[in-house]
Amino acid sequence: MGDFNFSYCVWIPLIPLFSFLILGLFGNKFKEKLTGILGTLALGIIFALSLYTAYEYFFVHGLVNGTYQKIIAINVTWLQFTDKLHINMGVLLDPISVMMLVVVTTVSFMVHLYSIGYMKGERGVERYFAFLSLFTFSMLGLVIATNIFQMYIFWELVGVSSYLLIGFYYQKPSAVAASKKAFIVTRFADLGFLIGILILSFITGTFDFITLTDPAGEAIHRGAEIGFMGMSVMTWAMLLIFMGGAGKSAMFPLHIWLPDAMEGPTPVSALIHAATMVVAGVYLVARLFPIFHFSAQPALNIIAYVGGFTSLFAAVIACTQLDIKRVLAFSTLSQIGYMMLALGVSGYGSHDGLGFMASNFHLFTHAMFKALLFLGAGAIIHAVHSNYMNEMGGLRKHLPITHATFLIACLTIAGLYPLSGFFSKDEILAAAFHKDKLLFAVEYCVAGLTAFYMFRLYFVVFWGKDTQYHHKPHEAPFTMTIPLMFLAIASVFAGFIPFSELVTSDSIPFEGEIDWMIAIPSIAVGLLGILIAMIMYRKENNYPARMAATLKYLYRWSFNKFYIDEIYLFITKKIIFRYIARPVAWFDRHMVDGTMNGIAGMTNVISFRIRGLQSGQLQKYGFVFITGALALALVFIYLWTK
Amino acid sequence: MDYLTYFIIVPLLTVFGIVLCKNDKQVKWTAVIGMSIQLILAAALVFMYLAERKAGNMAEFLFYHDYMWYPALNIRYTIGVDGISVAMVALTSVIIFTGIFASWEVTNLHKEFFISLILLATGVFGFFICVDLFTMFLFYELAVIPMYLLIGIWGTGPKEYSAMKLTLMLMGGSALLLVGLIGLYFNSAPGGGALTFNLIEISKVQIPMEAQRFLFPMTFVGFGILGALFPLHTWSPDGHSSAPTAVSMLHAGVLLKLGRYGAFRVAMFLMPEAAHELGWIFLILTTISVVYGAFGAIQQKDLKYINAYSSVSHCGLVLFALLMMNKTAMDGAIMQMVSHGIMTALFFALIGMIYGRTHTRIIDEMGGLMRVIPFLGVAYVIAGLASLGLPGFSGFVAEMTIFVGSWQHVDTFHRVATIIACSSIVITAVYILRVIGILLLGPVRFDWYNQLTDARWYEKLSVGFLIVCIAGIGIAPLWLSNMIGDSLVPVVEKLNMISFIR
Amino acid sequence: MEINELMFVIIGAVIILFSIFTVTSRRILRAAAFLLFVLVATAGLYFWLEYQFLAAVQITLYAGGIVVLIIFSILLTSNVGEKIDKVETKKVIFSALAAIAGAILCITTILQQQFQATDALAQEVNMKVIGKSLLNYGENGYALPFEVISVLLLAAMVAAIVIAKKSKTS
Amino acid sequence: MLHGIRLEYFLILATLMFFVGVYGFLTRKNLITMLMSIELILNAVNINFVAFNKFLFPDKLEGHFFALIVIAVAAAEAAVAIAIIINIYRHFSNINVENVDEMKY
Repeated sequence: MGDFNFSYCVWIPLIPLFSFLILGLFGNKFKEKLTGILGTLALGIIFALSLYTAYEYFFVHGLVNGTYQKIIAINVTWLQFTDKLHINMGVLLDPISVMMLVVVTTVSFMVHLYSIGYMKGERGVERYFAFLSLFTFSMLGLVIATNIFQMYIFWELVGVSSYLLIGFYYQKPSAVAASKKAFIVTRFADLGFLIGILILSFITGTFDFITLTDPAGEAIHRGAEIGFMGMSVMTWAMLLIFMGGAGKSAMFPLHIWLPDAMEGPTPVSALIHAATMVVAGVYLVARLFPIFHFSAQPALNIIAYVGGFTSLFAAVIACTQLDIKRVLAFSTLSQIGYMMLALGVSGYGSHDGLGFMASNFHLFTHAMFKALLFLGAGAIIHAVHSNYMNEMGGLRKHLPITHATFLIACLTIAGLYPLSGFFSKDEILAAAFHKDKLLFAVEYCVAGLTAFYMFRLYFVVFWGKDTQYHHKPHEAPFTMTIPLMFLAIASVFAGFIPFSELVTSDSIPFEGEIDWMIAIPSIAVGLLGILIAMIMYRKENNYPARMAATLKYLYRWSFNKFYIDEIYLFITKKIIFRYIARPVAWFDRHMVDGTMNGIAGMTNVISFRIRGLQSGQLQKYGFVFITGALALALVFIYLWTK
Repeated sequence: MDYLTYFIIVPLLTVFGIVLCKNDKQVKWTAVIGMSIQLILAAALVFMYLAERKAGNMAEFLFYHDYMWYPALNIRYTIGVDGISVAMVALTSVIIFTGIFASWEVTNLHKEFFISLILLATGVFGFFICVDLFTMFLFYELAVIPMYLLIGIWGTGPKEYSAMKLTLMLMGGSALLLVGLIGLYFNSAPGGGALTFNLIEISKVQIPMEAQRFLFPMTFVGFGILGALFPLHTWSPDGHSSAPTAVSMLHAGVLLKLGRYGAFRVAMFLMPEAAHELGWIFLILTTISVVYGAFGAIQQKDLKYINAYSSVSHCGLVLFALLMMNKTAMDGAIMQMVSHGIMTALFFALIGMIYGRTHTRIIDEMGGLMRVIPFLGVAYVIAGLASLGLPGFSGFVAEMTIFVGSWQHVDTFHRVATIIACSSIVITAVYILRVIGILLLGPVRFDWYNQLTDARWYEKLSVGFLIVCIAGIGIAPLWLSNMIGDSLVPVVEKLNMISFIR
Repeated sequence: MEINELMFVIIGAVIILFSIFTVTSRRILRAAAFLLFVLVATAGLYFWLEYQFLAAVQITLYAGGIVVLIIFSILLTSNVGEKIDKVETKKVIFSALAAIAGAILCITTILQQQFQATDALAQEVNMKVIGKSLLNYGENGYALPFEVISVLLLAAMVAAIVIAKKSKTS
Repeated sequence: MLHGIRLEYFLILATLMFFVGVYGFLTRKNLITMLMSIELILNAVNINFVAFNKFLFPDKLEGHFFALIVIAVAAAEAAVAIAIIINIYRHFSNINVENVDEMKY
């Protein structure tokens, strides 16, 4: 490690925090424009700082003896639990955290910039920017966490910022419901996370990431021999932790909150629900990857299958949705499934760790192109004031820049050479191929489906029928188009970043290459998807209707998202609310409190009964007195003599 | 005059000052001045305490003074504080200070109201600084009795019923408690010698096991009733919902803690063997109350009921952690007391302010308040988030310390209990968000809401101060944790010494 | 049997008999007369015990004062010729049982007790001794009870007047 | 042994008188006859005092004076009782004890 001092990195999360405090406390006194500029300025600064850090880390100081060092730039004790267990607050720099720093600040900066135009004239812009800053702060804190508890803390904070931002239009009941749902579902997952942390910390005696993930250290191997219900305790702990990650990353079956979360403003969806927060689960698994690999292999397999299933499941649903943001949401699910799968199939060490690298690579490229897609969708919604693609069509003439960038994003996600999506997806497929052929096959299908639904969206919105709009759609202002263009450029060229030389499972760079035997069929599948979409949706025709009629049940189930929401509703509303909470409330009021009132009532009744003795009749009193006195005399003189 | 006695003298002088006042304004300002002095005293106490500890004074109780006041029974006015009582005193002074502002709009009998309120606070302060069990009990009663008047006279709804219920149940607790304390007194000198009520001296003797089996449940349940121990908590929802704002604040914020503090300081500290032997029964009860309170809160319609049940849940966690009997969990328990005290006071203050505007506390009859009273709305959201354990607020710190501490027990029983208790964080989120969703968010429900005014300066002061306290602890918890933790060392040593012997 | 013993037996018999008559007679004025006999017989007992002063007080205060008071009040409140209603049998039985049981208990106790008579010389009880004792506050002095009882009597007098007085409103 | 009459005889006499009085107190409805029963009881007690004094402590006068004071108290009591009875009579037009139950519960 060089003698370079990275401690300035502490300002990367702190600047957005100050921005949050200033905007949150005094924002309503500022002019609307000023709030946006302030927020964006703060983000600009940390964007630059992050890039600088990345440069210093990856190219100047990070690589020592062929290994990227884990650098703890700053670390202070925040709370002491026991002698060994304490929460620290600090900054940990290693390849994945630096990469995430770049991702988060880039997307966040773009979204801030974009929001100045998008949110113009809305009520509560200062609140919006304050929340965005809060989110950025929390996400950065999560990324640079030095220990698992710090991560949990910021994990919760990103959850709450997501809640606040989804519920930004708080007068809209659907937004309120969606925000609530998002928070509670992720909270439920976090319960697993928390218990996982408890188990893990108890076994290993530390929260610290570096100690935990050191493959040569002893912490990682503890607990592997203690079994519990067929799996080692460590596996259970890691599974529970993954449950937290699955909640945040919306893996099946905890994915239900993400489509609803699209009720938030579109830039928020781009930032939180596409590029950054939802990949926190992936980041978590990547962060703890050595433990998963060395002591919890079954958990890793489960992750792979959950990821694979989610990617397929979400891709199927995405093919039928009409709300463009929901299509993108399911697409996000599908892509995160990819990343999870990649981690699940990955091994440890240079080439074996291909999946690990591919996952992070895909995380990076996905952040760029998915943010681009969402921001593009935002520009479309901004122009036509609707979320539904059946109310759109022929927009390519009205929104040229949006059209161009959107097309680039679609091509990228479809995985066409030489766009960035191709490279990362190819690595994932290669990793899956070596590990599990079934998953590999699934991913091929998903690749085709992805291309299909993305181009379905593209053709319906930008081509298709020529819709008559109430007022002519106009291109977005430059604050919105600049981020679009920037991200489009990033999407195109991000693939050429030599990721295998930067982010690897054991921090030792290796030479990555493209396996054309896998890549060419995948491109072909992608092209096939695009072709089908083009046939079906380029011009208005009856193919889609016929398709839907042919695949009647599949279509209906897919359109209704396989009724998962309904199942959840049934469980929460019917079972928990009706059969637990209400009986508890009743029990408390009537049984427990009834007992108390009953005791009081009984006292009352008894006193009512025995008051008859107080008849007021002097002679009765006299009689009782005399007999009582006699009885006492008898007792104390004759019976009770010691 | 020793420093701690000021905590009793200042409120009494304030009461005296209020008696002399001529109009409402004077009454309020006298109360404000008195309680501000109290707050400053408490802050100074914290600093003095920390300085003293830093200087290496390792006595169990600092600022210790001892005066005889009833020689025949060796009852003494013995005062002293350790880290735990300092935290409690600070908590009380914060809440009574903000409580004064929260009751700015009391409509009738100002003088009597503030006199009762401050008398109540006097009792609480006295309780926390006392080391002599009898004097402690005296102050305990002083804290309970004005409650009856405060709820019965200035309350809302079925106030006579609630006040009577509350007082009777607490008196029932007192009866058990008195038996327990006297039992301790008569067992305080097993080897002969002078009987004593002094906590420190009793803690040094070994109370016979047969006596402990009898006295531990007495004292624990006696204090537990005041601490809303399931299933003896039902006075709390009724009492809270009828009580005026400041009383709810003090009650949930401090009086519940008083019960927990007593259960800890008297029952567990003095009778560790019985705590080990009988702890599991109470652990089951508290585990139930944690989850049960949370589920109970989901279905309630009245804001105060929701909060009362939430208190049952959160306070259940305090006893739960205390019964875990290790340093980390107990540390968390005390922090949870402080945290929940401030948080729930904030809640009740806000509920009082909202009630003052909408004249209802039934959530179904309100909606969209965020738009019309943003300050209170935001404050309510913050209180809610703090309550569901968001990092950055005090609740998180306390809960996590409790969970980590509880997890240090290896056996299945404690593990299962901990997991059940953990699950309350999800249920808490459900009811908190439900309330926020119905109450604050959504479209403005009635047109006349638009005429509502947002918080006035005194309301802002009260609410803002509490929020600053919550966030302060939540962001920088280490000093509090250490202050409490140091004082827990002798307790934990005593508890664990027993477990080694057995 | 000596004359003295005979006297005691006669007086005792009178007391018991007339006591019973007092509590059972259904004519109230007659009951009062029987009470008078009992009280006078008691005075006789005091004479027999050579407490002449006490006997005199008994006759003047009890027989002369209280009984007259009682008779006056009977005349004021009752129809003299009329008989009192018969008492319910249940009440009679229970009361009699209680009384008899009590009497048996007490008498058994008395008989079991060994009383130790002293040989101390009997003090002469004449007016001089009584007067000195009543006003003496030293040993064998009863000045305090005397004062107390006088205050009590005063209070009772005032109370009797206040209670029996017709209130203005009625 | 006063002329062969023992203390016990006095005590038994007083006991019988006492319980006759008690019987009267419990059975009589008329307040005045109840008052008379009470006089019997007091008298029985007086006899006890005097007898104890005479037989056990002939050199002292405690019992004697106590009896004296009891007589005075009885007089005072009778005066007040009769005042009350007259008041009751004004109120109910009779002096039946069963009417006087205002003090119940």
